[in-house]
Amino acid sequence: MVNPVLLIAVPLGSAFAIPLFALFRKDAVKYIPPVALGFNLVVALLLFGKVLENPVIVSIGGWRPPFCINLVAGPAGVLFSAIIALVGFLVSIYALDYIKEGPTEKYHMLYLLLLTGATGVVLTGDIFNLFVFFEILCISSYALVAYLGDKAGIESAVKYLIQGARFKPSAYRDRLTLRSIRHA
Amino acid sequence: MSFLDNYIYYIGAFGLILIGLYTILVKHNLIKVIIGLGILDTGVNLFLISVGYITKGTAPIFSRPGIDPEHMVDPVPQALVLTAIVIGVAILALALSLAIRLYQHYGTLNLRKIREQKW
Amino acid sequence: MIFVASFLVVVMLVGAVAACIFRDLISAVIAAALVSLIAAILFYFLQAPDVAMAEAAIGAALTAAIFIIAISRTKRHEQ
Amino acid sequence: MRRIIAILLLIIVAMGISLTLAKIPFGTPKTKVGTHYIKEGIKQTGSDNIVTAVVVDYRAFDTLGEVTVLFIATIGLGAVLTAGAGVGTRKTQPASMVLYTGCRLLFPLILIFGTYTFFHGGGFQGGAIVASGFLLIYLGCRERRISQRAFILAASLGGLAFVVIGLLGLVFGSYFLLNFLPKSASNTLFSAGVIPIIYAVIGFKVGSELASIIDNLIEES
Repeated sequence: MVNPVLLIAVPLGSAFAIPLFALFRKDAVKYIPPVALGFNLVVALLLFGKVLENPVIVSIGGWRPPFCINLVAGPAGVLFSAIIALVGFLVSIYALDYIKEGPTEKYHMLYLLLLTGATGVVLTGDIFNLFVFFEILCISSYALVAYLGDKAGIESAVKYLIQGARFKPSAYRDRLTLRSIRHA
Repeated sequence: MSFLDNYIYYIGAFGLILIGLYTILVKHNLIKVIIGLGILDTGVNLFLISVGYITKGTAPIFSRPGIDPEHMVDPVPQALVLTAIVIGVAILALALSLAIRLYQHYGTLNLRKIREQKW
Repeated sequence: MIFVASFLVVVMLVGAVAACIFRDLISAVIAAALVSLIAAILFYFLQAPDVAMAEAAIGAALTAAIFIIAISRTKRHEQ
Repeated sequence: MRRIIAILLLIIVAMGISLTLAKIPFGTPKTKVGTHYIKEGIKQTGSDNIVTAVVVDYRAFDTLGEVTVLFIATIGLGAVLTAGAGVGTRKTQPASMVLYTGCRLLFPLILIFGTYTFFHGGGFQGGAIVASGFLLIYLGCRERRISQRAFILAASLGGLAFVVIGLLGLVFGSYFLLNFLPKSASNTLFSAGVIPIIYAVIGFKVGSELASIIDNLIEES
């Protein structure tokens, strides 16, 4: 039984495990993202054959759907998560040799969390959860834009962050509107 | 009195949101803009909590036996706001670190003096 | 009760305006922390003790500390 | 000109918000979901505090996302502040006797109170209280430092524990983040199964992350 929640839990867990791993083998940290994303790719491809017949809906925490968060793995969602895993896998192979400057360990963590956020956005079936994953995606990309700490990067990150944070209230308002619709 | 009863919390939240947005849009100093973001966050949180309130409600905690569940306030907005506060401080800290680096590069925080930041 | 709440809301809005117009950034940060503190009291009035605790600890104390550290590493006065 | 544009924008936003507000009068009864949580929450999760039940049990996946956001902010702040920056340390005056003694006296008390708050209140609040204890140490006794690496390690251990608890739920009951421990009578420490463990993990993680943020910002000042 392949569960779609593995697509989110495994990269997240391996990103959290990177500082622990760096204690023992600091030079081998850069191989964690390709492994995790390769795993994601395999899981997504295994799921794809199954969801073509009927979509897999898993609830998290074991309650009925309006009272908990559920993941909806339809054909489009699984296709997109497979594409994300494939592109992420290729980029992480390229990054093995390319990322040399700066705190590289932090780069690998941020990169894995970015792809976790992207996978969560395509798989989730809950509006507030979508917002949370979108925030994971946004914040890790702000940090990655400013990663090198040079003039252009910092400037662009400031612009990006303020533009992104400005639209937060409208996201909240949409949520409220949805609430009031459900209330009626 | 019923006007105050009904709308005072909404007025407060509304005012905070508008003042925060005004600060973000008009001020030139980056740290001032970030303070505006913080005020905006507080306003949105107050707004969500006051939406969940019911008149003469009690907190959604079964702290003593015999509490009437009918009069408890809505727990869902409280849960969302609890996490939103932590997210708010995370974004503020990241923005402040970017402000510090910007100051190290340009020696100023005035967004009008930095060529790429004008609008 | 409602008068206390109204008074607090008025003080909170004045604090927010003050945070917007002060030229000295440290004063602006203190005003913003006042806004957070009063918001925490209002959360308590609205029967949300968990949120009130979080807002008082994070919004009023830690945020102000982070701002003051950052201001000490940059400029104090807005020009 | 900027001001006029800004005020026009604000008017649009204000109209939007007040249109939403008109649909939700103040003080009206709750939504269906909230009523369900209040009615069934204490039976289904064993937690007296319904907000805790919602945060840690019903919507635990959101909470996992939120602590991930805080982790990202910590890591990103470290990356932004250290990358390519010259490490310069400013001379600091040693703190006065009163401040020094007061900080040393208060720090353990604050830690104990924060840990107490993990179980009676919540992990987020407790974490913030623990972090304010570390802030006090940085104010008073500058020479006592905890290394940045230790904070990051604590934060990542907390996150890993959260994910592992979720995966254990998947193993034992085929649901991610299932409350798989038995629930007993209320008002005992482990009456709510896995909830106090997760909240303690969250508190540990939030505390070390916030302390790491303060440490990073204060580092070169």
